[in-house]
Amino acid sequence: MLIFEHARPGRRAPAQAPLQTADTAALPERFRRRSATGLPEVSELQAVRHYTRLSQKNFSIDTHFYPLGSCTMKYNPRGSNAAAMLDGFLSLHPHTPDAHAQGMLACLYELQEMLKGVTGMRGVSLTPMAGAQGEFAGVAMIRAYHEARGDHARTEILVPDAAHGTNPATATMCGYGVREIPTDSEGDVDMEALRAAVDPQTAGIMLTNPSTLGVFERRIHEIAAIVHEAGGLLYYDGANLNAILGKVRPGDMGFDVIHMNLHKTFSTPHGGGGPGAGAVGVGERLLPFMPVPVVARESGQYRLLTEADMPQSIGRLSAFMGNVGVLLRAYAYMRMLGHEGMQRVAEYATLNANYLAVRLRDAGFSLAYPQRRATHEFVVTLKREAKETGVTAMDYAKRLLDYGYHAPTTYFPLLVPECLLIEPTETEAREDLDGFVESMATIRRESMSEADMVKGAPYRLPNRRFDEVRAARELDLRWQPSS
Amino acid sequence: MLIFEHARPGRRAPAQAPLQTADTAALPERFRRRSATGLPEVSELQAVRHYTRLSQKNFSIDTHFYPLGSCTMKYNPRGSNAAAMLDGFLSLHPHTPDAHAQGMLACLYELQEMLKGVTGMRGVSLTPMAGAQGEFAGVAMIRAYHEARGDHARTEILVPDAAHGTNPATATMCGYGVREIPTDSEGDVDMEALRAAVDPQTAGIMLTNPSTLGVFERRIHEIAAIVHEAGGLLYYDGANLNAILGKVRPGDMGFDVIHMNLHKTFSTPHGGGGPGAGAVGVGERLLPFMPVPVVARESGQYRLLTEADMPQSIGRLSAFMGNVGVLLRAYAYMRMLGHEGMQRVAEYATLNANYLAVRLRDAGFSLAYPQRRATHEFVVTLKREAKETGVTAMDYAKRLLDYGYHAPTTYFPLLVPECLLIEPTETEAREDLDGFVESMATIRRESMSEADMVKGAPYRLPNRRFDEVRAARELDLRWQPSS
Amino acid sequence: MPFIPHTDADVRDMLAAIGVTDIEDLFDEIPAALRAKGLDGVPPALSEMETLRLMRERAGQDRPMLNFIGAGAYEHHIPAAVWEIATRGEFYSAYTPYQAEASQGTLQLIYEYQTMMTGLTGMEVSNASLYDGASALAEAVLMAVRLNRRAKTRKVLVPASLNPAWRATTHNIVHNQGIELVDLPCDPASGRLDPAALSAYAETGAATALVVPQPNFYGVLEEVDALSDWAARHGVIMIAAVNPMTLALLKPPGEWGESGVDIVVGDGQPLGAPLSYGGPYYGFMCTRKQHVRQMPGRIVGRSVDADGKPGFVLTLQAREQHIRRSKATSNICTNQGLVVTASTIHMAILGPDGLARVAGASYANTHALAERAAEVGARRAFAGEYFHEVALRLPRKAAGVCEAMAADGIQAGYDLGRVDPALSDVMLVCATETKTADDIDRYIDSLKRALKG
Amino acid sequence: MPFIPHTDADVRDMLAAIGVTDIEDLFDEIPAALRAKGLDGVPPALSEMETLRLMRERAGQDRPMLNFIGAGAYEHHIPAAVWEIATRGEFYSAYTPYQAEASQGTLQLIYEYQTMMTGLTGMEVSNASLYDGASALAEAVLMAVRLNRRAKTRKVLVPASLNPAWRATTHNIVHNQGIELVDLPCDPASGRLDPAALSAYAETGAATALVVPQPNFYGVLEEVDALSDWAARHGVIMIAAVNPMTLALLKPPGEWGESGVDIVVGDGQPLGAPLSYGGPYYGFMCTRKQHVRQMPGRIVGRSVDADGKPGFVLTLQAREQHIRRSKATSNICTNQGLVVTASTIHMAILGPDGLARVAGASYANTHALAERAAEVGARRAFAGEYFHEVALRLPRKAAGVCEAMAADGIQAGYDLGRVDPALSDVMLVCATETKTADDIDRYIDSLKRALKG
Repeated sequence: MLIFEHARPGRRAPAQAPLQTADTAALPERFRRRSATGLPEVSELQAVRHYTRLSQKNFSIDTHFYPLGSCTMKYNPRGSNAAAMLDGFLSLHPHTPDAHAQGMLACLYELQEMLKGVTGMRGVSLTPMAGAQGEFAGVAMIRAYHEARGDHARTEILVPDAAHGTNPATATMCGYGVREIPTDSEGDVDMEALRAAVDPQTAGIMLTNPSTLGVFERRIHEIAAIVHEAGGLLYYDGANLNAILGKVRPGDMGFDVIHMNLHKTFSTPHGGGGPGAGAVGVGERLLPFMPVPVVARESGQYRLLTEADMPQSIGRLSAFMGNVGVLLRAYAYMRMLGHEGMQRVAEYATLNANYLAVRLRDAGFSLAYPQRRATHEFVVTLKREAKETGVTAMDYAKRLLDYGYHAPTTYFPLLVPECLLIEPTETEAREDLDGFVESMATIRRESMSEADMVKGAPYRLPNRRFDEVRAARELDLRWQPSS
Repeated sequence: MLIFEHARPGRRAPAQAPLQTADTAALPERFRRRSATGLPEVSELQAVRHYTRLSQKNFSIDTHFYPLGSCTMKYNPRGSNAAAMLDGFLSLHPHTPDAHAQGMLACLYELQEMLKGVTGMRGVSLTPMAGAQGEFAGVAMIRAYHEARGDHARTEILVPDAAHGTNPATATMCGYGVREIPTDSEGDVDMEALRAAVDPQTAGIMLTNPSTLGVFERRIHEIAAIVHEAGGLLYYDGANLNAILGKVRPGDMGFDVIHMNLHKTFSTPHGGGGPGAGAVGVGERLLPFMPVPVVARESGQYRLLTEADMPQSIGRLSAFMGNVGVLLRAYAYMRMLGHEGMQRVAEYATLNANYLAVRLRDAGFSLAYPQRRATHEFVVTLKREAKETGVTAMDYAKRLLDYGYHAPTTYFPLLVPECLLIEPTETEAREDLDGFVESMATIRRESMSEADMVKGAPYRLPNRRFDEVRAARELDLRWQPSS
Repeated sequence: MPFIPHTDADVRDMLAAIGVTDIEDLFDEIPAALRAKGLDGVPPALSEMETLRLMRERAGQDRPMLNFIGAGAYEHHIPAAVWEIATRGEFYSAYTPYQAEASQGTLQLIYEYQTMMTGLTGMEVSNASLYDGASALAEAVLMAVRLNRRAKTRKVLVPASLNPAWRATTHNIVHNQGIELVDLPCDPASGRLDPAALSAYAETGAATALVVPQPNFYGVLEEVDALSDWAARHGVIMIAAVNPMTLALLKPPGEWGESGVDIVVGDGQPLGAPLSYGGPYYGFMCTRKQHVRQMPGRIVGRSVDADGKPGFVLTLQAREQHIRRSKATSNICTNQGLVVTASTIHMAILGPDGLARVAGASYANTHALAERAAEVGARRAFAGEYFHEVALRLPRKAAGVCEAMAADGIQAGYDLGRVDPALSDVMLVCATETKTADDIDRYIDSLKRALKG
Repeated sequence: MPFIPHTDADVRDMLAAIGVTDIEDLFDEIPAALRAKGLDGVPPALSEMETLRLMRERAGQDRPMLNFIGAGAYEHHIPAAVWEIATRGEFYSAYTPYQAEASQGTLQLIYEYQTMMTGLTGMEVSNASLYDGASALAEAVLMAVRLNRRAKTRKVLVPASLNPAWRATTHNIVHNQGIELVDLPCDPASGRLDPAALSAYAETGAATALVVPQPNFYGVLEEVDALSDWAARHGVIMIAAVNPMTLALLKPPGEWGESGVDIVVGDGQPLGAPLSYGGPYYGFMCTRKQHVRQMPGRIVGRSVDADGKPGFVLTLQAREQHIRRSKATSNICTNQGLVVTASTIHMAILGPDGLARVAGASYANTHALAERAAEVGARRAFAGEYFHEVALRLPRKAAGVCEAMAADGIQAGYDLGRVDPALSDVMLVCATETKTADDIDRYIDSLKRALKG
């Protein structure tokens, strides 16, 4: 039932609005609303009950193992939430003069410093509001850098074919053309192809390392050299930073700019699709170009740097400071992890991924890159299973839901057929990994004897499988009283 | 799965305890624990996931209509919770000197005053921690009153047979004998029997009005006169105060003492079985005997009255002030309702109950007292249905769960066979009452064609019906590693 | 109309269905003379916004202080997850789990709670909680009277080192049933129960029960093994009143002496309940399996359903007031469900090691504070071993010191003069794991000034 | 190891299963030269207790003020239920609802959100949200360029009365694609867009789009009907940038002029997001049904499952980056899910009447304040009708007045001199429903003193 179906004309939640109706008679007629807003008229209890019950229909980290590759679905500490929800933070207006926002600015400044420490970059700006905006900021800085040097010939960004879709989309948004670089059979960048692609038009390359194939790009230094020599810059997509936290720093690998998904590596909540935070880090060359505001510390006082302080900045990317509440959660998380904890993240994420990969392999599944170490995630290909039984990666994904596991990422990376990208994260216990393997093996057995049953999954959820093609064809995007 | 089954030796939630182990070597051997505590060794995520999932197995007001007679399961405003959970309240130590607890004491003092206003009593003490403790306080005050007057002959408390079990149990705890007074055919106290029972041994009478039969005792003034003339006092069990809030005040009916279930009438949460709060109100005669602490206001300052201030007090009933967090929630609720809102509680609770009673009657069910107005609740008897189909009140209750309704109270009051005591409360919408009637009618139909199916209910919950007799016979009251 | 969903149309239709014209008609059985004239003292409604603003002002009205008071309520860290989960609607707004099939969340949690409490105390069974520690002790005394049919009189021995509020509460609840609390003196040197005081009750049947607090109100550790053995030897029901947090390190009552105690009670507050000016906390009670049918309060048991699937139900309800009425073990119905919910989550998150660290840090901090305090002239009042509270004897009235230190934003301790004039120069101080070395420095600095002043 | 559940035994067994002896072996593909030497700048771990204490100190470090600043972020009451439900684990810790069957909670909620936003704006379709209002405007501009193939140049007209931070953000995001923002002057008397400025772009194809804020940055109401009709007449895509709270009383963009606007964007913050120093908020975007395939961001649709049972899915994903890569409508993947969750609950609880009362009270409070301010010498800077923000011209620099009033614990307003030196004596003031008559008195008293000073 939709919230609108609980509504009745004249029903209200009177405790939640001013008790008196104000006099607005002076508002001229031509500005006035005449039509209904269509908001539902329900009681407070009805709203509470409706949304409480709705929430129960979700899988979430707090209720299920969620091995969604490339998404780093690890435990979101409740302490981080409590810290960010303190009244003094929530009630702070974004235009509060710096002098009256020192407590907040101290947290943000220290967050910048910690992110510099873990990435090996020279400067950090916290303002991008999501990974994709961080990417945008990164490529926009690359462009600003070339333009500041009068180097207007560079029109192209190189992107490996295994990359997240955001990478080419970002390059386009920054006005660049995109050239794809193929991947070799071991999952690394094809060096010959790279060499052939690099030329004076190359503005830069966008790389994830470890790549979306779940392997570490071993020749990263060589790649850096090739691109740098051609005058291009290296962009690091931090989506997979969890895999190397404390082990390798993008700055040390030769990257010029990096974005970090704080909602992945630093465990701020995914919230059903956001808000994220996509802080960017830069090396020496790009320092002047960082998006504002940036927090500075000057003689013990904190202040926000703006365009006036950083005339070469690519400017602001939001009305204020970005997703501050998310930044506070990341700050709290990093303080709780601390120096040692931060190093253990990659260790245990990698241990879990390699263990799970080996166990699945032993259960008869094919790893996409069996000769490689898994990083924090790995790719299983069900090509053989699909051929033999007709049960596809999507069918496995749906049937896993019946067994109480959120599905891994399906059909990504694009270049591996019938694949599942699996990322267990460091916060899951071994026995939960074992349970997942068992369910995968069960589905495999089911596929042999009753493939149709598996293809009809899920069965134990509020809904059976949806027809997404039909959804896109017969668009129903809002409730209407007649519908 | 039990939390203990997620445990592994050495697993921890390290962020939640001191990071360093302290030196306790000086603690002598003979005081030291040698055995394990048996607490589970789980990660923070495991605990969060386990208890989040457990919570989803509960029915609650926030998820279901909960027409549990005599329990007043109305909406618990989230604003009351937010108010009571403010840091400044939560961190206040109970031994804080009065001068440093003025904000808290102001709330409690005003709560006392408001409760005096709605009950018509002269004094209020907030300290009893539940309805039953409020009852205890009330009867103990009656006893203290008689004893203070040197009247030691009174050994008996009168209790109608329809009363809550706490009433006779309380009388016993206060050292009194109990004499039951029968109910007449219209649900009122049998006046002849009352007159016959009253004598010089009568310490007092405990009454609920409206009674647990869901009807208002019309001759309450007469009853008061009879008991008072005999030198006894009148105790008002406030369990059903929701029915008359703003309409009749116990003080005006002639009661000498009253307890209020703040978790019913003033909508503090039931919390899966508590904490409640059972504030007591008293008339002139019992003022000196109230349990301490009581909040007083003296020249603009608040302070706690203790035994030193009230030498005739029955004393304290808990280590501190009682369930303060519950009191704060009741205070917030009363402020949000205000003068007008408080009057509407009984009106709409009564409207809902009478509407639901009439609709059920029209659907063919028998009301226990069809000739009477329902108050905030009413009794349906399924005696006829049980005889015809073998489907009992308990079967209806269990089958209702399948339809998403919490069961009404079953087999209480004891004197009505196969009964359901139904209390919809004022916060439920009409269509939810209609839905309940529909489900009752459906079960009735099911009973005729497939009685065994109904007797096997529920089917749609985490568990089928339990064998409670066996549970009491083969006691399993804690998990043990071997079990 | 706050929290009332009725529209005008609803009301009209509902009244028509009932067959009356006005809601007032529904009250026509109430004699007119009784009808309320109005509700004095209830102010006009506030919106939630106004209410929260008012409550924020009230909550912020008094200066927050660095708290070193214990004396029955203890400041501990509570993981943020604890109350976030406990206040989920499904726990917060559920009733007592009488309908087991619709209440497995609460029931399983209580079963886990019972398991944890028996583990901590070393006992065999636990109930689902009582109101608070003080009233739990009263219930334990009533239970002891039921258990000890051999006793000739209803005398219960309570040491002077018992929390005086607990003693008073117990007396207030039990005295109407002819039960007498007999005070046993405390050895003024050690701060412990004077064993000599027991000899008067050595005759079998002379006393019904003995209550032993551990640690006692002065923070001192009683010689529980000897006391327990004495009680067992003389047919006296042994009741332990303990702080459950300390049981992570201290010997559990189930292991005191040769055979353990009969009943353990205590206040669960240190295990996840905020100070909250005294409540809600919860009382716990554990006992031997053989005594379970005399134990008051709700109990959850594991059972199976019609399909043989395991699950949980309220059990042994035949002891309770709603079944046995005037013959029930107690008039209690409610337990402190929500606080127990929080506490169970708290214990699960802390685990054995976490709780041991909390206990250890509290022990170490209080000892560090006591040693530093001695250097500035506030020496221990009692020689007995202490755990995480310590009584400090001051060169001036404790009341004055507390007041002086309050001006520095410090709640210095509990003035024992409030309960015993002979101890008006003694202050009971507690430094839990929440206190840092800096906090203790601040305390000592302030104390030094206060002692000079 | 915070948040890592592995026991020593787990690690041992897992390493054995993998066939290595040490976790470090798992990193053997990383060239040794690259291995991090350490993590400078990351301090040692704190416990949650220490972290929360630190954060409480930080949150309490700056004096809380009575806030009269708006300028793009507005203080409103948020019902307590809103964030209590939004932070339930099932919403808080869920991912984007790609697996529809396991995400019906979030999906249905977004569908309800889309319905509410189309209702408020009077438009046909809504996406599932964008980052914030400013970046949503940038996306609207990009979308307008995709929609308006007739335009000869990529010129987008933006009035000087647009929030300057939104203008800057939009420029920063779109300029690399050769899109030019053309500034239209504001009539200094009325504070509204000067209609004369449009005439230069009347030729078809001269401008791609026109952005109209309502209310504008100065709180003034634009003549939206005329502007909308002008755009429709000249083949210019009309983009409305609105405060959604005000739409409870103001004419929705879908009804501006003859045919409504093409795209509506705004910041959802006033509908349930706390100020939180600027975020997270969310941007919303609504458009005509015919434009839906050019709209960026996630969209939820209603569909049926294999049993014909209705439910909800992400739809039209072919527009998005994970499918179309470099040809996507935007690089955006995330929406502001959690804030949208809160906002949807917020709107449901307030309902049409509640939101109208909030808007009405905000309107009335700001008007009351402006009238009182005029009496003490701070008169309106612009003659145009205003809603719940007002620009006051002061007899001295706004910066100084703000500073003086801050000493009284009042954030007096936004100093417009920060964005336009010509307005350095103008302060933008906002009094929402959160302000009482007493608050306004306090404001006026302080203002009076500040103006004398």
